[in-house]
Amino acid sequence: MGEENVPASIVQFAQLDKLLNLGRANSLWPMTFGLACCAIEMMCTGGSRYDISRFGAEVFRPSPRQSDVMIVAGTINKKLELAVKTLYDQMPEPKWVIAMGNCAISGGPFKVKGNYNVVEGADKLFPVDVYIPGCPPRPEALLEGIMTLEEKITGKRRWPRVHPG
Amino acid sequence: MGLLERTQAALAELFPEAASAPGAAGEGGAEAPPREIGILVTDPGKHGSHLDVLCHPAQVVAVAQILDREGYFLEAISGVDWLDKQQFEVVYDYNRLGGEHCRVMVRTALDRTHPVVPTISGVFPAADWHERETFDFYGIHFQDHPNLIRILLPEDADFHPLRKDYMP
Amino acid sequence: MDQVVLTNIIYITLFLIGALLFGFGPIIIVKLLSPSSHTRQTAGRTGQLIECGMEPIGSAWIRFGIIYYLYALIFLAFDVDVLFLFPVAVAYNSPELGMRDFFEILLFVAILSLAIVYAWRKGVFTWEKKTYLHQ
Amino acid sequence: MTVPVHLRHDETFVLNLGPQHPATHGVLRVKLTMDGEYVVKAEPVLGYIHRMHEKLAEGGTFAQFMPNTARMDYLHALAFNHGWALVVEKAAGIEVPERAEYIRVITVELNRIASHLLWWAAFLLDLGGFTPLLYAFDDREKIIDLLERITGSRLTYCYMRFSGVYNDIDDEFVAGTRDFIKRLRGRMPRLYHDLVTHNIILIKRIKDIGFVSAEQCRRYGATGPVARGSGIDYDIRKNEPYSVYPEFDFDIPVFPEGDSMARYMVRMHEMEQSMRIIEQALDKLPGGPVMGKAPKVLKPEAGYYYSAVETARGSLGHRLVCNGDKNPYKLKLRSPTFSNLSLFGEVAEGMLLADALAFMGSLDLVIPEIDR
Repeated sequence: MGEENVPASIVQFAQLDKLLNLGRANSLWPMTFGLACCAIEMMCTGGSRYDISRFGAEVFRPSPRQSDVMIVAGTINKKLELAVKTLYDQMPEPKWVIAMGNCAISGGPFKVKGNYNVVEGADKLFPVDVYIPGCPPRPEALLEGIMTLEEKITGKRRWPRVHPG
Repeated sequence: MGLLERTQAALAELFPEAASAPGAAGEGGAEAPPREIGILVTDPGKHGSHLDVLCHPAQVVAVAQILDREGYFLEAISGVDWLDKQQFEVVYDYNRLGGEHCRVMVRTALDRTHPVVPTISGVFPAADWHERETFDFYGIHFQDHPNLIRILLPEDADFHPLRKDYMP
Repeated sequence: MDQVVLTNIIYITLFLIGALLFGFGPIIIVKLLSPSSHTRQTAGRTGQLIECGMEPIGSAWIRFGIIYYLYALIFLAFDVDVLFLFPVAVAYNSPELGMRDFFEILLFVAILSLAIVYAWRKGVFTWEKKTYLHQ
Repeated sequence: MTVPVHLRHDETFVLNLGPQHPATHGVLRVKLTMDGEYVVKAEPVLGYIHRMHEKLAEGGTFAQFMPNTARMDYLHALAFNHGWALVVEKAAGIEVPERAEYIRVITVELNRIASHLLWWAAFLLDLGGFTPLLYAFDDREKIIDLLERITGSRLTYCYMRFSGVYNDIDDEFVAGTRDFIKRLRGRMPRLYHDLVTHNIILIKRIKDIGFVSAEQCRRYGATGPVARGSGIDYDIRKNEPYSVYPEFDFDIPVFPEGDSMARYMVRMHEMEQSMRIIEQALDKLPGGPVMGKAPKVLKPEAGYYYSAVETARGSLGHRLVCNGDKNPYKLKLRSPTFSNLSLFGEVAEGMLLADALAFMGSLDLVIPEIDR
């Protein structure tokens, strides 16, 4: 669990990798990549009420070289497609992608018959690790997305899972 | 003399032959009998604009200069695609920035196959981006516009999305 | 080489090795542990310079204003100045540092700060709004 | 003003203040031709978040476009709802009950305060201060809780219908709003003004920076706080009164200086005025229904309709052309930030890069509203 999305390194010890993954999972530095409405909910998550720093992810790095996870928060359209792919390439290797909001999952409200300009989903450009539905998703949903990504990296879930109903 | 009358008088010089038909509610829409060139007083409560000016494409710059002199500002430029009449229509909206409220709508009809209208970005720099957007969506060519390239679509797009006969 | 000098030399070499390890250690660890066998990419742009996701236009090797060079010079002057002040700071409250030495240091710093007065007069620190003639 | 500088070609370089940049608050790209730290030419490039709203308007019926309005300017979504509702009610001749008009004004003004709070947080983030964001968002969350109770969503509201509003407000909302106003009024002088507005660093960064003259505003069509910061007394709630705004007395903050500080002060005072409006509206809130009668499928008369609404960023215009069909024949959205940004190229010339960013922050840009 959590091995297939991190390419192999030169030195590999099982226990060491587990420790490394634990460190990576709890200090995910997201890249400020707010495109549209979901960016405002991402800012609210960074605010003091929902407080993303409880998960070690409050350091929003502007440059792709220093960020671990790209939170695609908004709509990708054809003019921005090459820029998004460039940013994904420029991120150093252990990198993950969270598709936040319906637009990043499948084009959302703009996936219509007359759609000439919106890329229908971030997974058409690069592999996406966690999908967060919602338009825009609530800050709690983004936190749940980060917890899911942590579970995907380390293999076990640190926080109790809340089952609705 | 109120602002409305002063503007109407200023514009009237441009259309000496067409007496402005006062009072007819601005039904100069799609199916009304084709209105000849001229000024129409419309009721702002229903239509939002006080004056509805229909003019030739060539007169567009003259109208803009008059309204610039009167202290109006350009609110918006929108293109309309009348597919059934094989016509494009460019709607200019002028409004007052402060003081008494008076909105003037200037419309001009263009032939659909090669729509050309002179640019007014010389008079109102605000028109620069609005005209580029109308060109981007409808393909209406604005003569001697300083930088008429697409503004919202990717530069290499070869279609005009808001035309009625366009479907991706 | 008697015993004391030898041990001192050993201490210094150990200290230097520690410093080198402290310096190059992380680079080696990262080389070994980071999964940098290959970076997944979609547009082959991993090595491209960062310019907000866009292709950098033109090169940055231009003839820029001399003001930025003057800033570097002033920094260098005062960097060296601080270097000389370190020994003074160490020996500051020892008895043999008399008033004469204090004024000597003061003179040293004063002469150096003439550079700032010169730069100030030449307008290095004023950043006015410019107007450009478009040819 | 220094003597004009003549630049040779190889002394400038082109810098992309690109789509992904913390200071553009969205995906605006500005192609800057730079001479060292100075901006020689600034050319905003738009379209990186163009989402075909006008094409979608022509595709769907009048009611189906209401959710789209909130996704253009998501900071002041209720004003966009209000604008769209007004133009269609004007076109189809639909009556709105008195209570619904009051609820519309209350929710729009609450949303305006939330929008100004977020602008304030983001603007100071651009200038390097991080902590104001924390307590501005704290206040904003209070408003979002209030609005979420009655509209159901936090950000992209779809609350207004063509003959009123979707949900009535209850006493808890009224009490919550009054508490919020008392709380914000208590915090405003200390936290917002003493700590930030009178802070020498902020004054040094935005005083006499980015001067926009009144004539420039008129030529570029800039409205809202940008125009009011340059001495133009133009607010649609006063100049072209709509809804029940004439029944409240509030004044329009106008600052003649025209620099970023003036625009900053306009927005801070506007928050105060919005609170006054909300209080008066709550006091005079009439009873009665919140939804009038409106036909299921709207077929407004053919013709040209235009309605303007005052959003937090300026005058939002809807140019609607109907041909009697059940969906709009043509809808042009006159977005305020589109015109406000068009004067950036002319004003930012010759500025330092840091001042140009402070100036862009004072324009309060929301990029999906520019690209539509």
